[in-house]
Amino acid sequence: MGIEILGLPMMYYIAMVAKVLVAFIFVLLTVAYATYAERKIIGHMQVRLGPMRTGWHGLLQPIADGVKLFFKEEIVPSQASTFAFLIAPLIALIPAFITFAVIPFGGVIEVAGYKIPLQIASYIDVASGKVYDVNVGVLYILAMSSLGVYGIVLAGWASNSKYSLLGGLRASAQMISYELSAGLAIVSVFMLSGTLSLNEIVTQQSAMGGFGWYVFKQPLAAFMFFICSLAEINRTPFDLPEAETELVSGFCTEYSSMKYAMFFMAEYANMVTVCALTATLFLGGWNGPLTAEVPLLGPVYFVAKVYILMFVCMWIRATLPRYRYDQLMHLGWKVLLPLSLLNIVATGIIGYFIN
Amino acid sequence: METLFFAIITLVAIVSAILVISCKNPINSALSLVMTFFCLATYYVMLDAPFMAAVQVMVYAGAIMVLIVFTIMLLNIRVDATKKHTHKVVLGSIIGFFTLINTVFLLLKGHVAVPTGPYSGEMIKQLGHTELIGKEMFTNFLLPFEITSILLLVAIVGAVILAKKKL
Amino acid sequence: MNPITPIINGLKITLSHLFKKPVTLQYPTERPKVAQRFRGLHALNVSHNKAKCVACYLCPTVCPAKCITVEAGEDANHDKYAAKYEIDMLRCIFCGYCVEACPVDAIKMTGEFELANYRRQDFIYTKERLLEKK
Amino acid sequence: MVNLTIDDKQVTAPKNATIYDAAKLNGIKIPILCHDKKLKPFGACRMCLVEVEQMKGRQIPACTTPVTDGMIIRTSTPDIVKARKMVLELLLLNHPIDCPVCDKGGDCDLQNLTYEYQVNANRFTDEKFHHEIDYNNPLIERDMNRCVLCGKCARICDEIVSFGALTFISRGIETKIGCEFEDALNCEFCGSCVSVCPVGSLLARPFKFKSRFWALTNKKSVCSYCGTGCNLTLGVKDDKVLTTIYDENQGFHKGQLCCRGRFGYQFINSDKRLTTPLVRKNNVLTEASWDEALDLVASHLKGAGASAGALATPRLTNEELVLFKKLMETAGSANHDHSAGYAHAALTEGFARSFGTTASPATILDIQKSDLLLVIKTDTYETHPVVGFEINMAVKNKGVKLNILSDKSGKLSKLPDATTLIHTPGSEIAVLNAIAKVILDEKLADGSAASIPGYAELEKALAGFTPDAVAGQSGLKATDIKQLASDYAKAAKALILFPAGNAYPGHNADLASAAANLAILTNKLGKEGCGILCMAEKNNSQGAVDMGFYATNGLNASQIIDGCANGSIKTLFIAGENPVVSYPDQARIKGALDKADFLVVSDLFLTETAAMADVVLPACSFAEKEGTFTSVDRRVQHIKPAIRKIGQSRSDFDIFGALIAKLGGQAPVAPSAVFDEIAAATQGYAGMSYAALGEEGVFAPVAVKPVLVAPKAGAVTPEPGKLALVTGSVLYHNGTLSQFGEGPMYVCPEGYIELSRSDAARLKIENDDLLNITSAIGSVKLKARVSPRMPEGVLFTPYHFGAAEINQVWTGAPITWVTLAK
Amino acid sequence: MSEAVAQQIEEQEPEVDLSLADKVIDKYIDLPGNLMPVLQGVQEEYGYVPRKVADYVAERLNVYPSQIYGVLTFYAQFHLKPRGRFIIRVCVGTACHVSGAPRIVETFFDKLHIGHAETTPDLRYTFEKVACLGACGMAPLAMVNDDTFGKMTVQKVDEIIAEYNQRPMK
Amino acid sequence: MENLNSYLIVSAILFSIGTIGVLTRKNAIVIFLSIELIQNAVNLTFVAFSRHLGNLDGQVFVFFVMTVAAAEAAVGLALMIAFYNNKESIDVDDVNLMKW
Repeated sequence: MGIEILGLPMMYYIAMVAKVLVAFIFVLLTVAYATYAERKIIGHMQVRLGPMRTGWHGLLQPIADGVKLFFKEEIVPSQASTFAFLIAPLIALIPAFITFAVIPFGGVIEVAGYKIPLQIASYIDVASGKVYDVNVGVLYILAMSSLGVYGIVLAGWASNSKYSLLGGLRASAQMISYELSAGLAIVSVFMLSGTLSLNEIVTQQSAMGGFGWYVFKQPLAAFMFFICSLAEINRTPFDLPEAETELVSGFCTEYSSMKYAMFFMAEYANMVTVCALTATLFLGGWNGPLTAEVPLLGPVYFVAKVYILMFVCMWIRATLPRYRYDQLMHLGWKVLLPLSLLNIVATGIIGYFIN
Repeated sequence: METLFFAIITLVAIVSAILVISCKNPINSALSLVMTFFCLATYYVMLDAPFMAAVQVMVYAGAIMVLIVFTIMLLNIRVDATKKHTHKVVLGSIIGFFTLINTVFLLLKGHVAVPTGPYSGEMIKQLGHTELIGKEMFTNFLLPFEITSILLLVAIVGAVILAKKKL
Repeated sequence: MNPITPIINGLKITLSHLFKKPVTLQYPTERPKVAQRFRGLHALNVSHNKAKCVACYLCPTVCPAKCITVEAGEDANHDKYAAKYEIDMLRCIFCGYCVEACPVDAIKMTGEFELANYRRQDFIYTKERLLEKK
Repeated sequence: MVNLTIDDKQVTAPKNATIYDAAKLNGIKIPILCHDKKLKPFGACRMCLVEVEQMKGRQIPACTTPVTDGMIIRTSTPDIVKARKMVLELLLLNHPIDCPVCDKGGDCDLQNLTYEYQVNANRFTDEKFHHEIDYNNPLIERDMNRCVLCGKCARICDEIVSFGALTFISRGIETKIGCEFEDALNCEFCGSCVSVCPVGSLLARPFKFKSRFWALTNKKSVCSYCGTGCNLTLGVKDDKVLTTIYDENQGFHKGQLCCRGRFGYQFINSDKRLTTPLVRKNNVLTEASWDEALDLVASHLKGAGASAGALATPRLTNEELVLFKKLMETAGSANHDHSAGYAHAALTEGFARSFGTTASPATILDIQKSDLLLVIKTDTYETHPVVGFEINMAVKNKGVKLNILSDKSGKLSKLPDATTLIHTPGSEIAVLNAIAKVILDEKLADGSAASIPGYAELEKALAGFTPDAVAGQSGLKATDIKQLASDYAKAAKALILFPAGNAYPGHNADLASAAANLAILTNKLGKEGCGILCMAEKNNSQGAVDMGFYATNGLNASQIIDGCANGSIKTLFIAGENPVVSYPDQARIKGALDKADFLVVSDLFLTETAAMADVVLPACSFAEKEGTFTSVDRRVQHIKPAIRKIGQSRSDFDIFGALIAKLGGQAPVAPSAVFDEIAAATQGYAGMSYAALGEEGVFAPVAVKPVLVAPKAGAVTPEPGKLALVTGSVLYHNGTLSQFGEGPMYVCPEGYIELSRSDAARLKIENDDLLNITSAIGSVKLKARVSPRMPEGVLFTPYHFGAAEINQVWTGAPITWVTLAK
Repeated sequence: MSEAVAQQIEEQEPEVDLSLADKVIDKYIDLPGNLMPVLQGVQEEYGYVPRKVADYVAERLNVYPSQIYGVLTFYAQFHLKPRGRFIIRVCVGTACHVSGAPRIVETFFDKLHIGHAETTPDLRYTFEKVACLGACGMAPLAMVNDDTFGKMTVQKVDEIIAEYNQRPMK
Repeated sequence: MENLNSYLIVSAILFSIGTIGVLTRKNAIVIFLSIELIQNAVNLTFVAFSRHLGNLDGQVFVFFVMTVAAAEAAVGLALMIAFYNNKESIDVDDVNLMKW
């Protein structure tokens, strides 16, 4: 098996690096063009055109935006806590990316005789042909996404501006509230799957010719998880932390140039992650027809599902107005939380009778 | 390889722990503590307890510390650089150091039992950590588990009563 | 009340809009066709090579933004004419009351809507600038 | 009182009221175009039609029908409204609908009624008028195309102004209002016709196209020209006084004004107003800051003692005059005076001697209540035109007898049944003495005067003034004098009026005493319609006297000028006066001012005097300041600022206050505080305050202690071959201020010399010939004006004009003997 | 009135002799309500009321000149312009109109070169159209001073003018 | 898997640092943080022993500790907010109302 390093073949490292790169570039590009797509889609939904000038139908708009943000002056408010102010965008950005480590985006492909599972944090036991991954994958994702709030809270506090602070406070309260419901919503999935390993969950959904999706078994959980995820990543209609009509720009009021770009990227990367997670948990991940015959179809299905979900996000943004803060809390604590608990109970009872 | 990794984590953990108690700004203290929690989570992974690691990050870093940071921001506490109590620092340090020596001595000199339980690292990997913990919790420790839920309820009620200005 | 149906209806509407033809104009290249009754920049009507305005002061009186300044003068025939007629476009709210109030049909509003300028004083349209271009 | 019912409302009205009056009194509005409070009912417009039940529901005009007891009147039945609409339609038949260009738009009775009755269309058609518009004069524009023939202009010109410039001509369908032989309007331009015109036929040209009526803010004020104390409503827009507005309810004169009051307001916003202090540097007046100028003035005033002098114009407010006095006291000087030192002599010396008080024991309101008026000098009309209107109305409406004693005839002489006695110039006192003599000799009075002190001395002093002797000297007939004496003595109520001012050096203490003697002898004092009214020239002349702003312990104006000339007065502070033009003997004044070490002038304009000053301080006009004015009959009136101060100018009050502070004194905060001091210290002002003055002002009562004083009648010795030049005031002007009012300057732009037809024929002089007038002290060139009113051998010239300074030949004597050459 | 004629009359305003007016005024000066007789007397003396005389009357009688003008324009009997020696009046009433008065009027205009209410430059004729003269039986009717000419024809116009051209001016 | 002792020593060090923090700082929040640090040190010991002994009891106990920590955070922070509302400070020296 060629050269081995620390008991693992060279190919393992090459594949690992390649997977990281592919995933990272995929997320980055998706983020970039999600901004463009969002503007276009919302534009057309409002019977407008959206960006049209930069490149053909504005295709170069994300690049122009990036270049613009890159060359903008770095501004640090004189009264801000400099260190926290500088570190906050990074804290927001990093969890958004590292969650991707455990999401399987395809089956096992064979490159140069070496079997590679298309999931970053995983390896394949050649002997048993079993793919091992982080067996608490979902918990890992929940843990990481709960860290994203630090970036926003810190940004809000460090800016030393009342709008920012209010944005930060709202963000933390909102994320804690909805994380709970999101977590409880997917408990029902675990109850069905009996595992926390994402790879395992995806595999379990491959039944029925690739259509044994949990969304059919747990539609309420899927629905609630998606809503809670939107709230957790501050997407409309839950974008209170940056409600421009009340808080100027919320926690990123004082941010500009690259630091602002990082928040921007974090927001869209989070969206990608959430959509990927929803796809994995409820829409069968990379499963689909003919994946067994053509393994490369897996990533294609996966990407397609993620993009459809992202479209739904944008669609919702184009449709719904922002919630009021009390409505948000009401929804989180008095509707979603009881519903998710009820869902668990129901799943348990039904599961008990079926088994 | 693993020793090196352990050393690095230990260094980070200790440095950030020291930062927790030495930073003037409570926010920085809190952030350092989050760092320490990460290191501990890493230890848990190394101790074949990935579920504990995930819960450590979720509960401690993701919930409790967010709450604390929230409170710090809400109270808008100024950096307390006004009064210095050197004698207190010295006294505290001496006590702390003495505790350290004492504990280390006791730990190292104490009798350590040989492994008695059924769970080895391989077995945990095989069965899944989460499952094992869950089984343990909902069988042998069911009563304490239920009691903790009452504790949490009491805590919630208490917090609400305390935080409300007028009842 | 069912909270879901309105949301779904909303989603339906936005989705249907997605496939409509956008109404946006690519402005500097595509010029909008200004409606007949559009209220843009004012113009003073001319008749017999003379502004029709008789400086009756009704437009400054009716103007809610107080942006019209008129000073009447007496010409060689002892007739009243507007020696000074200024509209401050920075204050104008384009309500069109001046046109409505004018008893001699001396002022109208054109379709001219590109009123940006670089200096404040350029927004003050004097009589010469307001006279109907022929 | 009569009880009647109007529109189902029980009302009462005075017995001689018309239905219109009764309705108005009780707050019921009847539309009308041809009615004015001051004019007699006319019934021209037919808008005021009402139904009277007793008259079988016929429609009768409310303005001419007197009320009777139990009348039941309806003012707005559908029939009446229909009739009024018809009237309006007929009026609008010929009326050009040119409201957008008509200046009356917004204030037009016809427009308002058309709007009120919603006459949107006309059932009739007819051609509009094509009368030529009269643009010939600069003040009043006559556009007879707009006329509704209400006749108010013609009536006011006849009934009140007594000029009769306008009348109905070409009766019938072609009737219009016009002047004789369709001439251009050429009258005294009081603008009364403009003020009452209900449509835009008569318009004030100075205000033409300036603003719309609704854009003006009305500010009540008091006229700052003559001493009549007319109330004024200023039309203000954008801090500019654009016009005066007629208000028929304002003041004793019911809004009636003269030419200068109505058209002379332009000086307030004149371009020529001073806006910054000027200080003489290198012999050139250069702009300076207030601090610099005031420091300079203060440094000269500090410790100046008796070497400082002050001259003030009686146009300043009472508060300013008191403060000026205080300033001079702080500087250590008692040298303060106004108006050449003699213009107020009739009050301060004559009345002080005869009545023991320095005020006239009669008011303007007495004119209408009297039976006989004895007007000394017809200039009464010209100096105080609104008093002239009162006389006109008294004579025409009340049948008051009018006797005039003057050296020339004037407009008052033309009044019906006016008796005019023309005496030779300078013999007024002799004639008055002769009248007194007749009264004494013929025992025309009840003899109660015998107990009054000075009776015996007077009897003795009058010995030489037999009517026959005086007749020869004054050019009158003895019988006329006797007739006048008996008329005056026998009238139940009689009032004597005479003007005083800078231009009337002959109207001195002795004239006042001589006139006072008549009133005292016949006991015509202290009763309604009786007394003597000395009408001082400027708007606050009486106030200046009341405030004691004349020489008491120190030097008077003449002596101050002399003091400048001989070097004893080093610092001279002139506030508003223009001695170079208005004081007699210009050469002397100029020489004296040149010699003064330091001359400070505070004035509105760079007058001839200000041009000689070392420091010129820009002061404020009456429209910019607060204070009180006292009119000739001691009516104290309050003025408030109508506009903001022009440029950097400050009120004299502020200037004096700042100087007092710089000299280390205690400067008062506000005029109201000073007025409280005045009220406490001045006889007759007790109990007054700004609040108590209200809009119409308050009369300060005059307490009289009569004493008979023998007046000296200065003998006038005619110089052979020379003509007698008398000076005076012309109708359109007042002092030198009106030179800056455009209205008066349009009508009377320059000085002139008026001479009789016979003199003109003899010297072959025609109108507008440039004449060289030479007196003992100098000569001046003036245009000739041949007039029927002048007696032979007498010349008249007004003194107001800086461009033709009559004081180059005028010495200050009552009569200046001059020669004329072409 | 044509421009030329108007100007001629303007120039013709002669130097009036005020002593004639004085005579009239002196006669009535002490009477109340004397304005009408004075004006009538003046008209008698001068044939019309010249402006200078009107002004002089105003001064003497102490009334406003405008008032005098009002009176003068009110009564048709007063004339403000010089009048011709012979006043030709042609009736244009209904009866005369239908009998051809308009043609008669035209003919007079042509022959005399003047219009309605105008006077020839030599002050011989003044022409006036009048309403009914009260002799409709003789329509169309013309009058010259006090002489009446009934059943007028165009030829008769020539005859009348020829006849009155012969008459002396005084 | 390092040997048990290294974990115990790390745990001891963290525990001591926590103790020093509790003793020396006056800011109630920082004291609270130090207590959390002490708890975590103990947790680490639990997990290490649990692993060493092949028994999951220790880990379950860590679970309970976390629960207690959460409850403690809720009540403790509420106390601090209540105190801050009264005194505008969270300095423990200012908590002296009952001090005689």
